[in-house]
Amino acid sequence: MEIVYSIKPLLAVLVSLIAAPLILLTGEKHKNVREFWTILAALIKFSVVVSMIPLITDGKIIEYTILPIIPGVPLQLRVEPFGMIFALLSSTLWIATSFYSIGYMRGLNEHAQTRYFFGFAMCMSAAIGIAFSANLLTLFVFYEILTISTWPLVVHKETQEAVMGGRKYLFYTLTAGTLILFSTAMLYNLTGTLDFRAGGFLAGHGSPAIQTLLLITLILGFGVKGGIMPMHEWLPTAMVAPTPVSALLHAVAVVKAGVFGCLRVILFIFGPKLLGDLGLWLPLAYFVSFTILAAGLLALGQDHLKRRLAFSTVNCLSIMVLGAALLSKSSITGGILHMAFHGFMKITLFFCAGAIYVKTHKEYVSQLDGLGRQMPLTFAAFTIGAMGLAGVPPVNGFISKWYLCLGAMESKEIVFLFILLTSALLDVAFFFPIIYKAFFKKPLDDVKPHFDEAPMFMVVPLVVTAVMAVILGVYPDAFFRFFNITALAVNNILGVS
Amino acid sequence: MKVFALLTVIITGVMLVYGAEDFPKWGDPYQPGSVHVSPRYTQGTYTEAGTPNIVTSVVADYRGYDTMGETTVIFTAGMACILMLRKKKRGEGESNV
Amino acid sequence: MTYEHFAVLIVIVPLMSAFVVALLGWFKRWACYPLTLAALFVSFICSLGILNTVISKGTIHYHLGGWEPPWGIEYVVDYLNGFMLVMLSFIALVVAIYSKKSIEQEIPERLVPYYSIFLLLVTGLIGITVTGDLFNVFVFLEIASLAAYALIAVGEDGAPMAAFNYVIMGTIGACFYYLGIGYVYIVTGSLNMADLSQILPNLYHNKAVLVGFALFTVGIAVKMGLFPLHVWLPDSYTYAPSVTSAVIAPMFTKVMAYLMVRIFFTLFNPHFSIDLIPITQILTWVAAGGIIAGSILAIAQTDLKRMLAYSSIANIGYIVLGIGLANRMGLTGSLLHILNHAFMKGTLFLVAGGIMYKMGMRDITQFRGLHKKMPFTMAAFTIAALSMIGIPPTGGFFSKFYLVLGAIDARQWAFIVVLLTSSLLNAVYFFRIIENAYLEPPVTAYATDGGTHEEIKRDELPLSMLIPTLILAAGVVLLGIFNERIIAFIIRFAVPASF
Amino acid sequence: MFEYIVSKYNYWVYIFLMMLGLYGMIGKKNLVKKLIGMNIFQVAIILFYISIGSKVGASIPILTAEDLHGMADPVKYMNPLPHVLMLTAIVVGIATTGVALGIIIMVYNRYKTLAEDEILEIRKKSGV
Repeated sequence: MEIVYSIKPLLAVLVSLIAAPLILLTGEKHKNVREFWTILAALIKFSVVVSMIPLITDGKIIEYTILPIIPGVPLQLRVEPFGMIFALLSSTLWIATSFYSIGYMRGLNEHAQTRYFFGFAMCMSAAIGIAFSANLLTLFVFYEILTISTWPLVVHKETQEAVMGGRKYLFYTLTAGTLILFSTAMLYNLTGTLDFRAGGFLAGHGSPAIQTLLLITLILGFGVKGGIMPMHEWLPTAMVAPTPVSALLHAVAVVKAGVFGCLRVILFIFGPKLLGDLGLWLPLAYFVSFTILAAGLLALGQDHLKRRLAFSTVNCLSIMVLGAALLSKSSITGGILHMAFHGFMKITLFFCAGAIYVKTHKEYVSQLDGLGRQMPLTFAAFTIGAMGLAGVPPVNGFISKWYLCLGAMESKEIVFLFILLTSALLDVAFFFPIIYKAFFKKPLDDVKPHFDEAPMFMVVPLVVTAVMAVILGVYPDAFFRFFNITALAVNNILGVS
Repeated sequence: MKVFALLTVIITGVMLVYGAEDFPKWGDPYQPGSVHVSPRYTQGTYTEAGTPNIVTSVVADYRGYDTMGETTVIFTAGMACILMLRKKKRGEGESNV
Repeated sequence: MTYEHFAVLIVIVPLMSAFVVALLGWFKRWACYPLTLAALFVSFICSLGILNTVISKGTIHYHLGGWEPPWGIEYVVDYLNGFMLVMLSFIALVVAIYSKKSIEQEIPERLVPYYSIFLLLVTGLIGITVTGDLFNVFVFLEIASLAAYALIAVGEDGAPMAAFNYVIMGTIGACFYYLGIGYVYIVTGSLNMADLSQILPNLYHNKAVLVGFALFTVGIAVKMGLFPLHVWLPDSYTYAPSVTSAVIAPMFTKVMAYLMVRIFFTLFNPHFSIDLIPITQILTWVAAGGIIAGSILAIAQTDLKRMLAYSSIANIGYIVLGIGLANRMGLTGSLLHILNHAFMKGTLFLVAGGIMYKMGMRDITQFRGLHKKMPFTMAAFTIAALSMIGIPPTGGFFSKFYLVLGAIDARQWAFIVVLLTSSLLNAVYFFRIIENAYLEPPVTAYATDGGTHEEIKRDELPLSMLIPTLILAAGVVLLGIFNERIIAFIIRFAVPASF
Repeated sequence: MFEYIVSKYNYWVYIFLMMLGLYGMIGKKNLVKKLIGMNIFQVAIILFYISIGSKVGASIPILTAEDLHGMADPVKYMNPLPHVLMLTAIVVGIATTGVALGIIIMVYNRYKTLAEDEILEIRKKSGV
């Protein structure tokens, strides 16, 4: 495989890292300049990431070594198909979220906006860093930066509830961090390298018992951010954050980073072959299947719209991990694709929830009766997102779920096919009542009968993401060639040229 | 506290006595402490340092640097007392030496 | 002029300046501060020269008075103390820059002797580090200790009592140390470390040597505040003037840790310290106890400086744990932690001093809204706190990482659990402060209607205090990012070759 | 056994003195008594060092006239090195005592007592 050395990946990481202090220094006095930095950084980052697509689809790999960080392991960035998907996802959605945040924060006249945008920029740097990390230590460095820079966003409201949510978040994620730290040290001790290799590098090092232990600690460690039960507790609590943060947390950066880490572990550290040999994939698959079903059922019981979405996220994340754990070609494809596509759908849903909140200050599902008449665009987008998650064509969720189901059959474990189908049914069960209420129930008294949408800064991004979800459903290779890149990634992992 | 002190003292004492078992005989002119480094001082004091008083030559010459440290210790103690006991200029109720 | 003279200049310059400051200060008080800075700056330059010479030409041997060892006193600088020297002189310089305003506020009438003693403390610590003679270590140890007692005693209300406890404990430590020299001397007849390391291997089963070793260990452990011999430490750090805490906390215990490494692995060889007597194993367990106890006690404190003091005890635990693990990774982590901890604890105490300077209090429950008042100071605090918790890419993460690697190498799972748990405990007590400082809306004390939220004006430290704080905070991050360089060029050679 | 004990009786005396001093430093409640304990400890160590330097039948370490230019026989003179070390140690001991006394004066000025438990009482009351 041809390796191209280029500074571009570093640039992609640094853009928002440089923007962050600029935002901080510009401060509240020059609001527009501050927002200009955010938007500018988002656009530059996006174009840098996109400019790397042709090389990747040509089957090349881009590498940049920053500096050695421990003997034998450099702080290194490497762009390869799998990481590229995550980077594309987050840099695309960052633009949408940036515009949306500006609308949201100004719409609600929030305090401490500077800190908010600062944290946001830091998060994005970390997310891109995670995507492009060439080895586990580099990934861990960015992972912990992500943990810390998300904290100010979680506690943004500064109420008692937010502070408690923040503490819980830190407790879970920092504990997870120590688990990953241990596993990293252990891996380094065993293999002397931490470099990700498609198909894994652990095979042949250490006894099966130690390998099992490592799988447990790593999956637990990354699973915390990935919302795998029973470590998902922090996620619904962290819903006290402002909605764009929830969107960022749940669709783009944080939880995806957790899942991304899990997939890295399964596919790039252990590798399908080792997991198959150890027979660990099946317990792992059952483990995450439990989350899929339990989260789906819990979502049914939530009246708070964002909490319902949060549980839906927990459900989807585990579906992605399940895809990887089933180890068959189609299921891995499905898992990776779902990681990308889920982002577009879930962010649409969160944007909708935020738009509803800004416009009407409503947070509960039971208050939404008839609101679809007042905010048709928002609810149309919501419908698209919900359809996608339930796996209804032509939204992109259908494609990833299709591959996942194929994969479940390929791996000869029909149980998982039923689990996937059940979860799709649960999706229908907890989303469609909302749509039904909004469009067909008799409007509540406080709903305005005429068209009265949220600010344009918010509506445009959510419509755009919804439309993108549909386009990607019809033509999955559109825009960023997600499908193509995923196929490349899967081929790399399974060793097919 | 008393019990604790007694315990510490007993443990330390036993340790010291245990170590003393391998000490050379008291006053042995050929004990290791007297044959390795110090003969040079005795033999060289007049020719190398120019004084018959061996202690002087070691204090002021061979290990003169220690002595400089020693004077510095005194200086430190003096400055320390000045620092600690100096009268506050506007301090009230502070009787001082 | 040859570079070797730097080895002695680095001690003599601050020493002589201490005399000059004391004399000149009598007539011209304003001259103390620039003179102190100049002396420490020269010292710092010398330390860089020394380290450079060590890297390019190898170990420096400097015979004082021209008497060759073991008859005369010898200065030996190798990689191990080379990097210690740079660290010590740098932190001393930075804290000295910071000291002006803080001292002028806290003890204005004692400015002249304070600077003189400050220089003597630095002299003592550097002297301990450069020398290759056991008894010379003791002399400089006493200079440093006496200076430290005095610097602590002039603090606030509880300080004299804290200082007295420190005198008693410190003297016990020092006495054990030079009793240890006696026990070793009586069977060897030498005081020179290099000479002794040749003689001692034949005497490893000699009981006097065993007891001497034990005395060294206990003496140094007392001096560095290793749990459970730490009783003097929290009070001393708490009540001392801010500048004193900021110079003693990062430097004194680190020098003692250095001395421990020196005695364990240079004076005695690793074979003795690890295989013949189980001292390293005992130490690891003691250190692990210290890490947990220090962290838990730190959580219980509401006084910022006292909390930092207990956190110091925990961190001394880390360093000793690494020494006790006695393998390459563990000792690397330990040495790196000496460096990192000096920087982060320095930053934290400078910030604590800054808060004292501006607010006159250090109760962490009253820190509300501090980030608005002193944004840069709190940024420095946050960086150092994250490093203490062990968040990459700050330095604290990497030293912890190497320690964990060392524990894995030694197959000591219990210590891995201790290390990881303690970083969570660190998170508890540091995030408590960060939360207070950044989040809770500031309630002004004089608001009549039950606490209206008033806009807090920015009231940052004067530049002469802010810049040193920020320099150290930046150092914390840079040490993390460039840790591999430091290890590859310096620490790798400081670890005994047999590891 | 008895002979062994007798042959090193000097060490036993020093160790006893040291332990006496150490006990005083840790166990006594009065600050000045602690200080006295400290001095006993230090002096005992000094005695111990001096006894290292002794040689049976040797004289004080000052060369006699006939030995000035020849090679003096070390057996004839006491070992000077421990003496030198103890000169330094005595000075250090005095300096430490001085500083400690200075601190005691500060403590006394503040609390008007030198008993440790009374001081603790006062501090508890004043809430420090």
